[in-house]
This record gives sequence, structure tokens and C-alpha cells, in this order.
Amino acid sequence: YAQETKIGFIVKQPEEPWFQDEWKFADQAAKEKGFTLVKIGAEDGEKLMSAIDNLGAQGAQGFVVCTPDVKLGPGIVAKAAANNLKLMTVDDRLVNADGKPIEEVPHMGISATKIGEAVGQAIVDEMKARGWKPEEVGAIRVSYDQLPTAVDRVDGAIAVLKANGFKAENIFDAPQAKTDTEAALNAATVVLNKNAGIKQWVAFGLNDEAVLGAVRASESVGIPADGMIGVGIGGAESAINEFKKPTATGFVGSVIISPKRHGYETALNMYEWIANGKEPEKLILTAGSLAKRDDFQKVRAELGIE
Amino acid sequence: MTNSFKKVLLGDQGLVVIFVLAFALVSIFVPNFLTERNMLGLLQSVVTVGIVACTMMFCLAARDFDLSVGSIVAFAGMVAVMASNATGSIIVGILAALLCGAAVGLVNGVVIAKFRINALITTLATMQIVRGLALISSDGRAVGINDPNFYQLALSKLFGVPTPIWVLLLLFVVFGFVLNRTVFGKNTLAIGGNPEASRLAGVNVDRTRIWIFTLQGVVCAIAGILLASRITSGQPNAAVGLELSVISACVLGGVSLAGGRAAIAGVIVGVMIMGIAENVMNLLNIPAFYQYIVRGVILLLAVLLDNLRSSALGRR
Amino acid sequence: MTNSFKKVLLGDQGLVVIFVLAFALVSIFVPNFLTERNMLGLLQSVVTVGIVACTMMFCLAARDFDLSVGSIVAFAGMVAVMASNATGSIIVGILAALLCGAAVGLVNGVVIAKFRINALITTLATMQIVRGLALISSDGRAVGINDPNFYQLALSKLFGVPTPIWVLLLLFVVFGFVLNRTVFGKNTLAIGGNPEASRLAGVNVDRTRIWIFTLQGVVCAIAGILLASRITSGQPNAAVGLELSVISACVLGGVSLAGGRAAIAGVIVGVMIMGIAENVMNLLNIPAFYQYIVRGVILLLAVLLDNLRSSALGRR
Amino acid sequence: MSFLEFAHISKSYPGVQALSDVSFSVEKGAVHGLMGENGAGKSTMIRVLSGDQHADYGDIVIDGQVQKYASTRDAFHAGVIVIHQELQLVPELTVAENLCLGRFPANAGVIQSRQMFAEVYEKLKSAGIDIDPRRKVKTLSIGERQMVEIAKAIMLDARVIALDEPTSSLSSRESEILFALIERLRAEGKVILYISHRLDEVFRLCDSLTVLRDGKLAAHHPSLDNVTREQVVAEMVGREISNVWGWRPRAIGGTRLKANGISGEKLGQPASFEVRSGEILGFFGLIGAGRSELMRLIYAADPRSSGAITMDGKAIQPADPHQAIRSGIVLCSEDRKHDGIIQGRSLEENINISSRRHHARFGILNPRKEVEVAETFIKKLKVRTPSRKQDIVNLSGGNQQKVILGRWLSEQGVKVLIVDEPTRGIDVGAKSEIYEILYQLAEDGMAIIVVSSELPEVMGICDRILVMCGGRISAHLDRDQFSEQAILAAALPDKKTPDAIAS
Ligand SMILES: Nc1ncnc2c1ncn2[C@@H]1O[C@H](COP(=O)(O)OP(=O)(O)OP(=O)(O)O)[C@@H](O)[C@H]1O
Ligand SMILES: Nc1ncnc2c1ncn2[C@@H]1O[C@H](COP(=O)(O)OP(=O)(O)OP(=O)(O)O)[C@@H](O)[C@H]1O
Ligand SMILES: [Mg+2]
Ligand SMILES: [Mg+2]
Repeated sequence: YAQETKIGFIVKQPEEPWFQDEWKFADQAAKEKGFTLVKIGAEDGEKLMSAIDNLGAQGAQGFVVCTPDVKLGPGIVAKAAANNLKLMTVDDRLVNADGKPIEEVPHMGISATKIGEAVGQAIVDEMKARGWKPEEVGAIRVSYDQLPTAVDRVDGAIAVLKANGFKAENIFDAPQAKTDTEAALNAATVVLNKNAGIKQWVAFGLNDEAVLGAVRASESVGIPADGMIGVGIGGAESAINEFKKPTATGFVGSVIISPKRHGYETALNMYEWIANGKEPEKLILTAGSLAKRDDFQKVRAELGIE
Repeated sequence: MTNSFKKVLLGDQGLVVIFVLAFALVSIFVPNFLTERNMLGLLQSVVTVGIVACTMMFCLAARDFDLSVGSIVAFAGMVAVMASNATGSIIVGILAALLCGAAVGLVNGVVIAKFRINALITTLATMQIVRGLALISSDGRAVGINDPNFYQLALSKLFGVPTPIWVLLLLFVVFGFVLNRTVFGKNTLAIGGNPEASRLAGVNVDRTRIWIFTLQGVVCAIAGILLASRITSGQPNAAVGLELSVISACVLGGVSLAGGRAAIAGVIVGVMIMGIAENVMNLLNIPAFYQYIVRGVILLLAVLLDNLRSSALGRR
Repeated sequence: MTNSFKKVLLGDQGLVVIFVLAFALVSIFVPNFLTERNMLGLLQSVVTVGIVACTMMFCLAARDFDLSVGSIVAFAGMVAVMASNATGSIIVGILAALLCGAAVGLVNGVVIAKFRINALITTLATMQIVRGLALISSDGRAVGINDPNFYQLALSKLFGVPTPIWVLLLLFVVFGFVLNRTVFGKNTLAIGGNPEASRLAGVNVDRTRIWIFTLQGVVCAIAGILLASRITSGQPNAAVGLELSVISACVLGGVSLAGGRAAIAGVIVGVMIMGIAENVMNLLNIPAFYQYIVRGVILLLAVLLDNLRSSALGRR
Repeated sequence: MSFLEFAHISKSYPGVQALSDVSFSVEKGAVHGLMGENGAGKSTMIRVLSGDQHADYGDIVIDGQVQKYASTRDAFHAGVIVIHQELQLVPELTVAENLCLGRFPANAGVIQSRQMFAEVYEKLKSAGIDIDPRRKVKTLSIGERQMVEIAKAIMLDARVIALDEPTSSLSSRESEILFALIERLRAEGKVILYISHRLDEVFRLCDSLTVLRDGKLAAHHPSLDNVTREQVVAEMVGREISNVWGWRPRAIGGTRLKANGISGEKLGQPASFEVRSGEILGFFGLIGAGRSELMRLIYAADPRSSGAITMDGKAIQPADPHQAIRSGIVLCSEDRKHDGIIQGRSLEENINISSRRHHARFGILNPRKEVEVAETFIKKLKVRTPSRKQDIVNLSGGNQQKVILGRWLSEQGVKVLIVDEPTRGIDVGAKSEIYEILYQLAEDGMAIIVVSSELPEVMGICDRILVMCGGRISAHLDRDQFSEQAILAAALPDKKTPDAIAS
């Protein structure tokens, strides 16, 4: 009797559209190859450890994981070994105690800093197109420093801005108390009100929702759409809704990463590994692409979404 | 003269006085605080918490508890957006949202009052269920608004002040009146103060509790609609953790968790203290991690001051 | 015969019986559930909630409330890792963590008992402050463990069962005994039943409450140390929202929020019901959004059944 | 035909048959007494009448109509008002709001508060109750609260009014106000059910009487003309009680407790007194005289602002009840619901809460001893309960009082026992046994302070009486000086006509 193939796919924020999409594409692979995909959400380290145990108990042979924290690395590796499970990571790469990547675990992803840099570059390009002078522009850094990925993303953007003549004192922190739009909106409103003298603004943050909050804030204090450049990360519905609005808003673009490759290919690679003993590449890096109001459908199609 | 001043400071409205003093201090020492723009921003930032606090006050005063408010706010926002997208009518969307809010509240109320299930557990359960519904109905994604007029709910202004703030003020006035001047309000306080005595006095305890939760649902829906308009989309992840902010604003404002004590002035102050704390921390550019500490310390200080005040008065 | 069966089903331990029946059903119908591996995984998944529930039971029984548990767990974990990294000694790390936990608990207790500040507000404040400390001390990032022996705290086994499970069982036994068989336990229950009467009956109410919170802190630290070992790092974001899980497990297990009622058997059942629900949902591969709904429905069903049971018995 | 009729009422609780097949009827315009031992079923009867509890079997008939209540609301509509044994007030609301709760004068849901306060003010004035309707109930003393509770009887135009031990925490002056009220209601043709353990009151007020025993009808007297008190006592307790007080002389030792210049927030003027070992010292006064406040200060239940206490010649400084108990002082307080019973816990735990420190080792209980102590006092005080495991809230009021007394009588090493209204709600039979226990404790050298509003009680059992008035000790009488006139004269603030009240 041939044992059925069972593969786990654990993600850190199951409610996020991004992970929903990853799961959706992984399911597609499962249907094509005829294996069972077990999807588990694990918001913190403890849930993750339980999830791995759970997979082991169900008789899975391997799993793909996007970990809530990369420092969990040694723990995940040990747990996977204890349960005799093959391990691959997606999106976030595991590191060991001294912060170095654990290279023996196959990984597919894009570094948070890289995404941030793409955002920064998109903002800089748009500023040039509008003819703004970097010294006169204020930047809203919608921050959620509790989450290391969020810090890396905004730091990436800031690095690019600075390299293009942005003054450090014109970058203002708007800390979100939670990762939703309302919290970002409230925090960004304060920044705008405090610096009422600045007329041109750019905004970036952890994801589309954060940047949307900053854009809404600019609208509520009366900054016109051409006085704001917000570039988000993710490119899912929140961003699309924005692009579909009848008139352009300050939300200029979003850096889309392809959940298709991340979901479909990782699941497929894991299947090949288990079924045919074909070990996946140790490191596959994907790229993010900027989508804007006029080309978002094309970009999404290129990335294999929709 | 000094005596009457002391009376004001230590009286029932003492927290209000402390608040006014603190407000004055902040206005003087924090740059950009007392500007029209910042005041409006501040008020807008407390709209959700403030609206929901109106009915949470009733809930706590009747010795109950509602953890499902955050989920209802998110769900009602989704419903408003989806229904108005589907029918093309904003009015229908709003009505649908209010109805959904009322329905969830009614379920809470009936389960708690009639089946006598602990309010904490019941609303924890509906909190999960309703959040699940919000996520399922939209497949976990934000839903955009088709009709731009919907944005006007939050953007429109009257005498230079945005509509949501007016709604908030109106609800404060209405629920302040309901609490102090109506049979419903007094019954609520009586139920919280002594449920047994209220029942024996012929107060319809079950019906009052069901009404409280239903109202809570409706009011959360109002907050949800305004929030959706403000962030120009229905978001299933909105308002996570709202319940704790609202409950702590109420308790800070002197509403007793042991029931029977509530005042709208206190709740307003509670809501404002929390809002001002956030606002000032951002104005002063306090780093995110330190904000946690400051937030905690302010909470403690506010209650501590209030306690010192009342024990100076010899009350416990 | 039938009568004694009825007595068991409807007796004080009725929830336990319901639980045993539910457990049997799940074992039969859910594949892979009743395997040794899954049972161990299940038990390990409830270690944190279970450990903290031991003292939360005391807290609730004395009519108090502790929202700071999640933050203490995270903070203690960080401290354990950082202190043992710094000194090279795991023992020192563990002691430092226990000390920090006790210190936070002591502060909670003193503020609540001596300054008579509402427990909800106080622990909400320390929840923020301690989380802030955890974030600041590590700059918001996880701290890795230098000495691999630290992992052994969670990985080592005795008779094939991992140490954390033994610790959990031990704490269940110890705190069950303390609750029912010691003066401290009885005083806790009396305070919850009627604080003023207990004070007049010579119970040192303040001291008992301070002890409860201090113990709570120590126990959270134990949970934090085990968690850090299990996830092989100290994480400042660990255990967010733990307080709600723990409190609902307790309430589900029959601990009264109005104080004065608690039993360790109930708490164990409460913890297990919540753990099994999660475990089974993952075994059955229920989609994430529907998990919310299932979780809510299970909570409601569990309390509803328990209520039907006791009202069938004619009690309220 | 009779106006109010109870027909074959039966009611059981788990483990207890509270009422079995009780039938009797009451005429219009009559005050009908209901008597019986603690736990005989009197309050249960009243609860059934009020719609709070449903009888398992039997009917209530008012004016020929069989009543079918679904809730207390329906009972109101049938014209029944019940003043329950325990206070049922909402502390955070005002007096007027409490009196109007459940039927506020309202217009479209908005309370007409001016009308409400005016109405309540009138009603209170006409009944001779001097309490400001705008005060919050939490600021009232327990006696004042009782008066508010009683005022509920006149708030509505009721047909049937039932009062469950309304005088148990009232002093003679307030009792008189109540009696006048009852006379008025009788004259208006209401039916009044009156429960009390005080025989004097019952004989003074009632036209007819029913005695319950063990939940069964023991006797029904349509008229009291040829009924004697001894007969009623015998019907209640099943035996004769010749002398309830049973005082006898005993040897009195040296000074035990000396209180010098005690004052606190609620007791402005410093008070001094002493009590000797083997002595039973009575404190009498009207409501608000400050007796309870003084005792709470000595027990350190409230903070003292001045004063010194010496015990057997040594100065002691108890800072809280915990320390007071350890220096040999215990206080059984007057408000059993708020300060006495520990809700949700068993009799056994309620009794052992303080005294268990004598048998617990290293903080670990001795279950055998706990059971032993509990059983001893349940038996000694004749507590009516199915088991020592019973939750104390399920006991009748008098039995709860006995359990609280048991808590303090089981203490060891007590030097000064203070009991505040110790026999509140306790039946005649048990009373004499409780006095007997007090005498024995005194004979063993304990000093006992009895605070009571019942004049015959202080006169009957005490060796010496201190009278308080307006927060001050106003008289000091030895047993040979006891007289109603003298005591009341000292208790009344306006020194007018004590005779009027004594009569
Ligand atoms: N809720 C309850 N559960 C169980 N038993 C109860 C309950 N209420 C009353 N009882 C029992 O019913 C019996 C009658 O009680 P009831 O209160 O009517 O006595 P009572 O005559 O009013 O006594 P007292 O003079 O002490 O007030 C008592 O034995 C009491 O323990
Ligand atoms: N909680 C309270 N708040 C304010 N005043 C109070 C409170 N309790 C009692 N008092 C006041 O203290 C005074 C004395 O109280 P209290 O009536 O209890 O004295 P007492 O002599 O023990 O009389 P009794 O026990 O018969 O009621 C009264 O004037 C009363 O109004
Ligand atoms: Mg009674
Ligand atoms: Mg008194």
C-alpha cells in the first residue's frame, strides 16, 4: 500500500490575504500532484511548535513554513527532526542564535530589506516625475517596531530615500499601536498636524493597510492627492480598491510579491523532495514588482495572480 | 471660597477636574497640541472608542461584560460596504449594518439573559464567531467602496467639524440622558448595584439586559460604518483588541466593574485621557517601545490620583 | 444504579463527565487523535495556558483579575535567556526570570491591595509596562540562546514524557492541594465570597492578595522559561493575548468571575477543552476562518451543556 | 369570607422540605402574625406569596381569585407588597429611586424626578420617617436602611402587605413608627402578614396568629383573646420555656479591657469605658447612637483617630481585625449579610474561617478537626441544615446568624467577646441557649460586650449597661439600677417623655 503524501503549510498570519493566497496556490499544486495539504496558522512560537507536533501526529512527511520569528530557527529545525519531517521555509529565512541564516534549510523568499528598498525606489521615482525637491518633502514612516520584518522593510525604504537626498530630520515616525488602517491613520494624522508647514509628503510602512492609513490621514487634513506619495507592500485587495477608485489618490503604488511562486513552487518542491527524493535548491530569491494605478492588472497577470 | 473649590476638586466630578488641569498642562507644555487641526485629529481618533464606550458603560453598569465589540465593529463595516456595493444604495448598506449589529447584540443578550451563560464566555464566543463571519464573507480581504458618496459620511463637515465627531457628541448626550433620566438607565444601574433587589422589585432584569446588549450591537454598527467610511473600505481585521481599550476607558472613568456605578462625564474623561495620551506621545515623538511604558504609567497615575482624591475625602 | 449514574453526571464534577464523554467521542471519530504522539503534542500545546491557569484560578477566586500574565511570560522568557547568555549559567538565568516574575507580581499585588486600585486597570498598566520592558531590553527582536543545554529544559524526557508536561502536572497537583487543603486557599475563596466579611473574620486580606499576585508572577515566569526553551529563544512578542485564553479556560472550568468559586478539576477540564478544540481543528484541517466560528461555538456549547446540567438538577 | 388564603402550600429545596401542606387564611383589615423557629418556613411562605419562589404544590387565593404569578411583577399587579427579611436595596441609588424601583413615575420612559422626589417626600413624612429622599442609600446606617425598606409598604396602594422581621434591627423608637404605620394600614383595610420573633410585638399588634413548625402548620389562632405567650412558645419549640433570660449572679474579676478616649471618623466624641473579666456589659442606644461604630473602632475594623486600649493592663494597638483577634478581641458584627456570611461557601468553612488557625499546621488544614468544630456548633446552636456542606446562603436568616455566632464561639483564647445585635432574627428557643453559652463563657472569665437595640434583652442578660446617645456614652447603670425609664431617658437625645415610648 502506497502511503499518501501529506505536506504541511504553516503561516504566521493566517488572516492576511497574502498568506491566504500562498495557501490557495499551494492547494493548486496539491490538486495537480494529488497530495494532501494541511494548512495551519501559527501566530507565535508556541503555536508553531504545537503545529509541528500536530503534523507529526497526522503522519505528514514534510512541511513548508513562514515562521512568526526567524530566531525560532534552531527550535524549528530540532522539532522537525524530532517529528521526522522535511523542512522548507518561505518568505522569512530562519537564523540561528547568532543571527546567521541557517543555510541547510531550503528557502524561497525575498528579503524584507529588499522589498523596502523597492518601495523607496518607487517613491523616489515618483518624486522625480512630479518634480519635487527632496529637501522640502516630509516622510511618514508608519512603524510597527514590535515586528522585526516591519522594521527591516521601512529601514530599506529609508536607506533609499536618504541616498537620494532626503533629510533625516524630515522623516517622521508614526507608530501604529496595532497593524490596522485605523491605527496608522491616527498616528499619521498627528505627524501631519505637527508639521503643518510641510506641503508635500511621502509615506511607507509595513504593508498596504499602513500606507493607506497615512493616505487617509493626508486627505482628512486637506492635503490634495498630488501632495502625497504613498507606496505600499502586498498589492492585494486594499491596494486594488485604491487603484479602482474613480479619481487617483495619494496611494501611488504597491510592491507586489508573487504569492503564486511562493505558494505553488514551495509546495511543489516539497512534494518532489518527498516523493522523488529530489532536494530543492537551498536558496531561491524572488523579486517584487511595482504595481501602479495604470498597470496593476498587467503586473498581477505577469506574476500569475488572477 | 476655598471650601467650595475643595468641594469641586474632591466632589463626584473630581476626575473631570483633574482632567481639566492635566489638559491645561499639556496644552502649555506640548507644542502643536492646542491647535485646531490637532484637536480635530484627536477627536477623530477617539471616535470609535468613544462611541462604543457609550453602551459599554451600560453593559458594565449592569455587571456585564462585552468582548465582542471589536468584531461587531469590523463586521458591521464590512456589511455596510458590501450591502451598499450590492444594492447601489448607501442607505440600504447602513440599514443592513445596523441590523446586523443589532442581531449580534440580540443574540448576546438572549444567550446571557435567558440561558444564563456567563457574559465573558458568551461574548468571547461571539467575538470569535463574528470575526470569523467577517473574514469568511470577504475571504479575508478588504472590500472597496464603489460609491464615493460613502466617503462623505466621514469626510463631510458641519461648522468645520467632521460628521463623526458630531455623531460622537450626539451619542454622548443621548446616552448620558438615557443613563440618568430614564427608567431604562436607572434599571440598568439598579441591576448592577443589586440584581436580587431589582428582580424582587419587579424590574424586568432579562429584558433590560437584552436591550443593553442589543443597543451595544447597534452602537458598534454605527462605529463600524463610520470607520469603514473613514478608511474607505470594509476591513475584516479592523478594530482587533478594541474591547480592552473601551473597557479600560470606562473603568478609568469611574465605571465600576462590580456594577451599579457609571457616569457619562467619567466615561468621556476616560476616553479623552486615553486619546490624549496617544496623541501627546506621538507629538513628543516617544519611541514605540517606550510608548508602552508611558501608556501603562498614565493609566496607573490617573486611577491613583483619583483614589488619593477620594480617600482624602474620607470615602472608600 | 441509574440513580448513581445520574448523580455522577449532574454532580459537582459534571463538567468533568461531559468532558470525558466528549473526549471519547473525539477519540473515536477523529483519525490520529488518540495516538501517543498526538497526545504528547496536545499536552505540550497546553503547557503555557495550563501553568498560568493554576494561579489565575486563585486570582479569579479572590475576585481579582490579571491581564499582565502574557507580558510576564514573554518578559521572563527574555530575562531567562539574556541572563543565562550573559552569565553563562542556566541556573542564574532561571533564578533571574523567577525573580523578575515575582517582582512584577509583587508590584501588581501591592498596588491593588494597598492602594486599592482596580485590578483590571493595574494589570492592564503592568501588561503594557512589562511588554515595553521586554521590547526595549531586546530592541524588539528575539534573543537566541547560547547554551544548547537550555533547550533541554523543554526537550528532556522522563518516562517518555517531556519535562514541561511533568511540570504542568506537578503544578496542577500542588495548586489543587493549596486551594482545598491550606489556609491560604480557603482564605482566597473566602475573600472572593465576601471580602469585607473575610477581613472582619481576621483574614489578612491585603497580604493574601499580594501573595496571590506574587505567586501568579512566579508561575508566569516558570511558563515563560519553559516557553523560551521550547521555542529556543526569548521572544518579546510571545504570549500576546494569553490572558484571555487563560481566563476563559478558568471560567469554562467553573471558576466564578464573581469570586468564591473554583476547583482545580474544572480548570484542568477548561484548559483541555480549549487545547483539544485547537488540536482537532488542525487534525481535521478546518480552514482558518472557519476555525474562529468553531472555536466560538465550542465555547458556547461547553458552558451551555454545563448550565443545562445544573438547571436540570434544579440549581441555579 | 377571608381575603387572603394559602391553600395546601408545599415547597421543597434540595434536601429540605421547607413547607408541607400549609393552609390558613386571613381576614381583611387584620394583622396576622406568623411565628415559628428559625428555618420553620416563614420566609419561604412570604417568598411564595411574592412570586419570588413558586410553590411545588398549592395555591394562593386573594379576594377569591387564585393567583398565577410568573414573576414578582405579577405579584405587584395583584396588590402584594413584601418587605423581605434581608435588606433589598440598591446602595448606589437614592432613597426615592429605591422606593420607586420597578415602577418609576415616567413619561415615555423619562423619569419625572421632581414628581418622584415630591411623592416620596410626602409618603415618608406622613409615615413619620425622617430620611431625605435624595440621599444615596449607601450613606444610610443599617437602621435607616431598614426604615427605607419598610417605607416600601406605603409606596403603592397594596391589598396585601407582608413584613418579614422588620424590627430585627430597629430600636424601640423606630419600632414605634412602624407600629403606627401598621395601625394606619390596618385601618385602611389592608391585609398584613407580620413575621417576628418578638412575642411582645406580636401580641401587641396582631389580631390573629399562625405558628409554623418544621414546615408544617402547628397552630392557627383566629383570635388572640384566649391565647397566652407560653402557649405560643410551646407550639413553636415544642416545650415550655420558663425564663428566656436565665440570668444568674457570677463572680466578676479584674479589669479586662480598658478603652480610653476612642474616636474615629464616624464617632467624633472620644468614648471611654472598661469591662471586667467575667462580666457581661450591655450597650444600649437608639439607631445612630454610635454603638456599632465604637465597637468597630475597638476591633480595628475601622481606623481609630485617637484612643488607647489596654488588655489586662497591657497596652495593645491592633491595626486591623487580624491583629485584634490575635490580641484576644473578637467582634460579631450586626450586618450579617454584608459583614458576616461568606457567600458561596459551606457552613463548615464559614464556621472555621477564623478558628482554624488553632488546628492548622504550617498552613495546612486539619479536615477532621474542621468537621468536628462545625458539627459541634451546628448541634450546639441547633442550626437547621441538611448538612454542614450546605452553602450558607441557602439557610434561613436566623440560622445564618447562628452560624456566624458559631464562628466566634468556636474561637479559642478569646478575652473579650463583642456581639453586636447577637440574637437578631433568632427564635425564642435558641435565644435562651445562646444566652446560656454566653453565661458559661463569662463564668470561665471572658469579658462579654453585648450591643443590642432590644431593651428587654440588655436588661435581661447584662450585669451592667452603658447607654449611648448621639455618639456619647450618656449613662452607666449597674444591674440594681436597671429600669426602662432610666435607660430610655439616657438614650433619648431630647430628654422629653421617655414614658410615652416605654409604654
Ligand atoms: N434557596 C434555598 N436552598 C435550600 N434550602 C433553602 C433555601 N431557602 C430556604 N431553605 C431552607 O428552607 C427552610 C425554611 O427557610 P425559611 O427561610 O423559610 O425559614 P424562616 O422560618 O424564615 O426562618 P428564620 O426565622 O431563621 O428567618 C430552612 O431549612 C432553609 O434552610
Ligand atoms: N456608611 C455610612 N456612611 C455614612 N454615615 C454612616 C454610615 N454608616 C453609619 N453612618 C452614620 O453613623 C451614625 C451611627 O451609625 P449606626 O446607626 O450604625 O449606630 P448604632 O448605634 O450602631 O445604631 P444601630 O446599630 O442601631 O443602627 C449614624 O448617624 C449613621 O448615619
Ligand atoms: Mg426568615
Ligand atoms: Mg449597631
